[in-house]
Amino acid sequence: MSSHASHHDHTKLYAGTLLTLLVLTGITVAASYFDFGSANVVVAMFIATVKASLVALIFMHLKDDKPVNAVIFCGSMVFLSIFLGFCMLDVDSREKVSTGKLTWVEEQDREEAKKKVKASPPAGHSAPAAEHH
Amino acid sequence: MNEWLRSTLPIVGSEHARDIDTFYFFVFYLSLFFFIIVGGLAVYFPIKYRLKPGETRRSAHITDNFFLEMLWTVVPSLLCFVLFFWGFNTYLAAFTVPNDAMEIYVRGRKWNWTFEYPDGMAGGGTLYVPLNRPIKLIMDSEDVLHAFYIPAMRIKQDVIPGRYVYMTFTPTVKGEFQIFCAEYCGKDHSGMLAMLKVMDDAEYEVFKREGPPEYKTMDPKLIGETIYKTRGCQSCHSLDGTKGDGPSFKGIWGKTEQFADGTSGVVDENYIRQSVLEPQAKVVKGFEPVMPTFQGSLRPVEINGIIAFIKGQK
Amino acid sequence: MADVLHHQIHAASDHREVDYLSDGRGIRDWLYTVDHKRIGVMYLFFIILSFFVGGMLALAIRLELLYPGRTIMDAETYNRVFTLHGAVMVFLFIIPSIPAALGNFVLPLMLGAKDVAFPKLNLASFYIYCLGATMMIGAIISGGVDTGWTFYTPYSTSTNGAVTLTAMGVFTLGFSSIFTGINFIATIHKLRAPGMGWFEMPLFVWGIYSTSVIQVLATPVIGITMVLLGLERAFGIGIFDPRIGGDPVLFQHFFWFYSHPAVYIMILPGMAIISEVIPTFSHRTIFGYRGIAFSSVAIALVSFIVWGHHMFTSGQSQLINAVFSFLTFLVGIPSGIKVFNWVATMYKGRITLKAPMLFAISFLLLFTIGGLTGLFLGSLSIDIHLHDTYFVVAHFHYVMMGGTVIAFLAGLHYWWPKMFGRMYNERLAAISCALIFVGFNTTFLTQFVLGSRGMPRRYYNYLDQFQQLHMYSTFGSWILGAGFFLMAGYLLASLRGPKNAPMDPWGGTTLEWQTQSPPITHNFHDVPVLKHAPYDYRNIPQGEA
Amino acid sequence: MSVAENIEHGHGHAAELSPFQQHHFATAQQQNEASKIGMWLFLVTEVLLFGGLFVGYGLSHAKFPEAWKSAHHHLQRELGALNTVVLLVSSFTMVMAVQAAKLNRRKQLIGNLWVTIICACIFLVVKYFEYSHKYHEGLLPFKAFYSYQGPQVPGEFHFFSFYFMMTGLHGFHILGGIAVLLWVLKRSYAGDFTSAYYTPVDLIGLYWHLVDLIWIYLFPLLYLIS
Repeated sequence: MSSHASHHDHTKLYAGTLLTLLVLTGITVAASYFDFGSANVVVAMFIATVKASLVALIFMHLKDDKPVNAVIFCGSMVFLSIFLGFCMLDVDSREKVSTGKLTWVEEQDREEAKKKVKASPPAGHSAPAAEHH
Repeated sequence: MNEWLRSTLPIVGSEHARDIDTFYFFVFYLSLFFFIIVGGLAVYFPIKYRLKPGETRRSAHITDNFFLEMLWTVVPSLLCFVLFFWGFNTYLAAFTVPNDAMEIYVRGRKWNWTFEYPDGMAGGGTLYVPLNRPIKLIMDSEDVLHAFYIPAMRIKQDVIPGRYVYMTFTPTVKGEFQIFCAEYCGKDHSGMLAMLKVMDDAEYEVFKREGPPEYKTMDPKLIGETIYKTRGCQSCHSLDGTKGDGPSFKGIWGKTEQFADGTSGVVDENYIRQSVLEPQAKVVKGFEPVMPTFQGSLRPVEINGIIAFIKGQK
Repeated sequence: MADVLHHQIHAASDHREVDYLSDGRGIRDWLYTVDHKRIGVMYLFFIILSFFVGGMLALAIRLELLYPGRTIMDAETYNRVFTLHGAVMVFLFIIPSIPAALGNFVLPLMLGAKDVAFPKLNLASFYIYCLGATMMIGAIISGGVDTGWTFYTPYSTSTNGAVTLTAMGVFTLGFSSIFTGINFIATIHKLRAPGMGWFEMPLFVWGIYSTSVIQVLATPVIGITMVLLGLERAFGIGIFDPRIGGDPVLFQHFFWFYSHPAVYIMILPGMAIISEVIPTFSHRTIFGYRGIAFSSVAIALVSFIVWGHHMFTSGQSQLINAVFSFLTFLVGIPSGIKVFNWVATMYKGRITLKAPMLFAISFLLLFTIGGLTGLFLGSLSIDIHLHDTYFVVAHFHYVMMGGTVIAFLAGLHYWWPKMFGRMYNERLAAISCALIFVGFNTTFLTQFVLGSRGMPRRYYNYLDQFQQLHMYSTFGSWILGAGFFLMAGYLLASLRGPKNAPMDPWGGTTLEWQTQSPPITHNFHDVPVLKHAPYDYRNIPQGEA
Repeated sequence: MSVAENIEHGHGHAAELSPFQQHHFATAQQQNEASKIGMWLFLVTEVLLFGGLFVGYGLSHAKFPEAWKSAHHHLQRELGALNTVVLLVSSFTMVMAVQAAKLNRRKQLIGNLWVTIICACIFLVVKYFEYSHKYHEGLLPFKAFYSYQGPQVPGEFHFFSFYFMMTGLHGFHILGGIAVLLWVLKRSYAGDFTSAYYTPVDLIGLYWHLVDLIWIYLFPLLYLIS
């Protein structure tokens, strides 16, 4: 009743959507047998997002519903990406240490530090990464 | 005002600390300026526009003022840019390691700090560094999070188990400075202290050779005990007779031990010295040859201390 | 003041109707109620109780720190006490204080609604709050927690004590917070009085709306974080624990993704109250309505991208430190706009210094200090020095207590006549406000100096050089305590008196003042129709002082 | 009691009056819209609740890419695909149920709800077989339970921690969904839902599609990514 258009019979639309979703499921399974290298995740997530959008727009009526609900739902996606994005950015850029103004140097420093520590003797000072629980 | 403000900050131990203080003063005066405006008006208006007896309550109808609102949106925004860049630049300085930095390995555990120097020597309780030499601290933790904090250098870094983190400073003032643990780590968090001692080159050479100056006045037994506790001996050698990865020190002095190679010998000064420097030479029967050598990482005075310490374990 | 109000009081009390307080006095009438006003009052009771518990713990902390070494308790007890002080104050008091107690009571009234959108859900969220509080009390009884309210791993995964139970308590309380948020957003969207557009809403509503957005978006993350923490403790997931391949810094990301926005769950409603109190007592229209409304929303949104400033020294990457430092300054700008607009609202007003206004002015002063000291902490390099010292402790107490608690008190005094139909003793209220102001500053100004001199927080013992300042701080806490006890006294005393409050004791313009004090069960006889925007004093009869 | 009051206030549309309208809403439409906003907000909290696990998954994946590669071969992707199909079909019948309620087709409503519930049960049965297979191999979540002895890359138990936490939380949502669907079914038999009032069907529909939507992401993340 939120929009009177939705009081019509939409069975065909829904059935078509289901069919599309099933086809996309087939495609994503098929695609997983091919190796796109680092793009594997991207391909899988792209297909999943297309499917998710179909579900949200048609099954969840966002297409015809009041825009506020779409805003709310998109909001959750935006904030989830912020959460994921910042955490990933931190972990990705953490391994690089700065030795000069805004120049980022790869691994080396850290590896050297490790070697040095391994070489220095006392018992019980084994590098913690090697400790097993 | 400046004098008082300086007294609210710790002693200055490096150029970096002085830079931070300058920045700190800037932010302080900036804040003071805004506080006087806001706070002053927040007190002045209620007095000035107090409803006086006999007055009607009709007030001015002012809904907004574009210019004013823009003013206090844009000016603070610009100031924020300044603060950000100033803060970022001075921050990089604390983590930009000069090429010739001396690397010291710092390890935190509940509830003390140990330091290992480039020449392999190590110690706990006090970090000794030469004056005017850039220092890079490479740090990790044995158990939980700690934070290595030297107020005089205005630097601090959490130390994390399973990962190395670092920070750097160049001491420009001789003296002793406090070191704190700043990340909560349990019962004796507030007792996890250490000192930073900045020495001139001559003093530092002596330190390298003969160990910390206080060794001169310390009972050798106590030196031995410190080594025992801070250099990992205690993880294999107990003091109460329990068998660890190595023989217990309890009552070991003067005992005749059977060795893995079939020979035997008395535990005396020479044997202990040899065990520390060439641990694989004479392994007591029933133990694995797992002890690492301390060749080059213990000073003679420290080995003597260990001997005195073991002598005392009756 | 008594003279002014006298004839109004009589006029009002002559035809007083059955109000929500007297409509069914049995215990069941309260426990099964779906009336937002009763739920608000029940919340208020438990929240003040939590504040009392948290406050006593604070006094114990300050007393212990009077001298270095052992004063009244040992180190392990001290660690449990400051953990509980933090956890109780944050999760049981501040987060629900203004939205759940005052907001529940006032919000539907302000909108001209009969109730919130989902009254049963509202009651459910109250009981979930009680359940969560019970779990936390259970944790105290079964040994307490010594992790600090932040539960940092790996300490929290390795220490003894009731960490899991506390985490489950926080998880449960999160649901209460979420349901309140959902309820308020739906209410604001759908139950505004006829004629009330978005920009005719009182600013309190804007503040609560922004708060609710944060509650809905952020709280689920603390929920899953607490579940992961519990699982890590019990079975070892290896996501936070470095011994099995985890990353302790990741926990801090999870924790602060909620807990930084949560800081704004705490302060936004406080700002919302101040936006009501200042125009009412200045008897003047608010300056820059849209600026204040939009800055509330801006603060809510920006609050989600600054959490990393709690982690500048944590070992997160330097790149992300820079990003978070930059974004942090952005959040200061809307807060600044609000403060300037409030001050401008008093300009050329006709100001009466009643208790709520006194608290509002205290708020302006204290919150400004809290905000400005935030500049120190947002600046990367200074924060490296000040992080985890008493400077931080002082800063967030200025914001949380000088800001939120003082605003809560302003709101409590502002709506007390509406909630209970009684006026309190103005003179004692002024004295109490002064005691709290002086006591608060004595306690926490000293802590700024302690912190900038390098005194780390969560220290049971400290160097002798810090003793003098710690002593002043402890003295301050006693003054502060005295102020609160005095307040408890006159507020409770007012409840014993007759219902003498008029419909609109302060000359407020928002809808809650257009119904009886205390309101009738269904709030309004007729659906109120908004005739003019809030804070418009041109159309209101201008009485003489 | 509220019916008369609403007419008095002049906001009610006579055609849409329902005995389930609450007194504090002026119209049934207002009530339905408010409930929908509430439901969407609840879905937001669900997204962020799962979001925590997705972030944990992402970071662990970045940390142990090799383990992820080898561990997901222990999962049977045919079963995962089957479950995806089952859930998609249930989503279709769910949306058909909502439409049936809107159009006053009670029989169609009840039939579609039944199919949805049956699909949900099939999903859980398949999940049971998958779980018991892992159980027998010792591929269990968490350091404390993981006891797989075969050749493996370090970090594989992380994968299974996330596999079980994510599918487990999702499974709980399916269980909860079944319970609510049964309640809605009972009310459908009682004839509570008409074109004037079908909010509960609408809301459980939204919830059910979200559960489906999350699975749409879980399936490739857990079963397919290599």
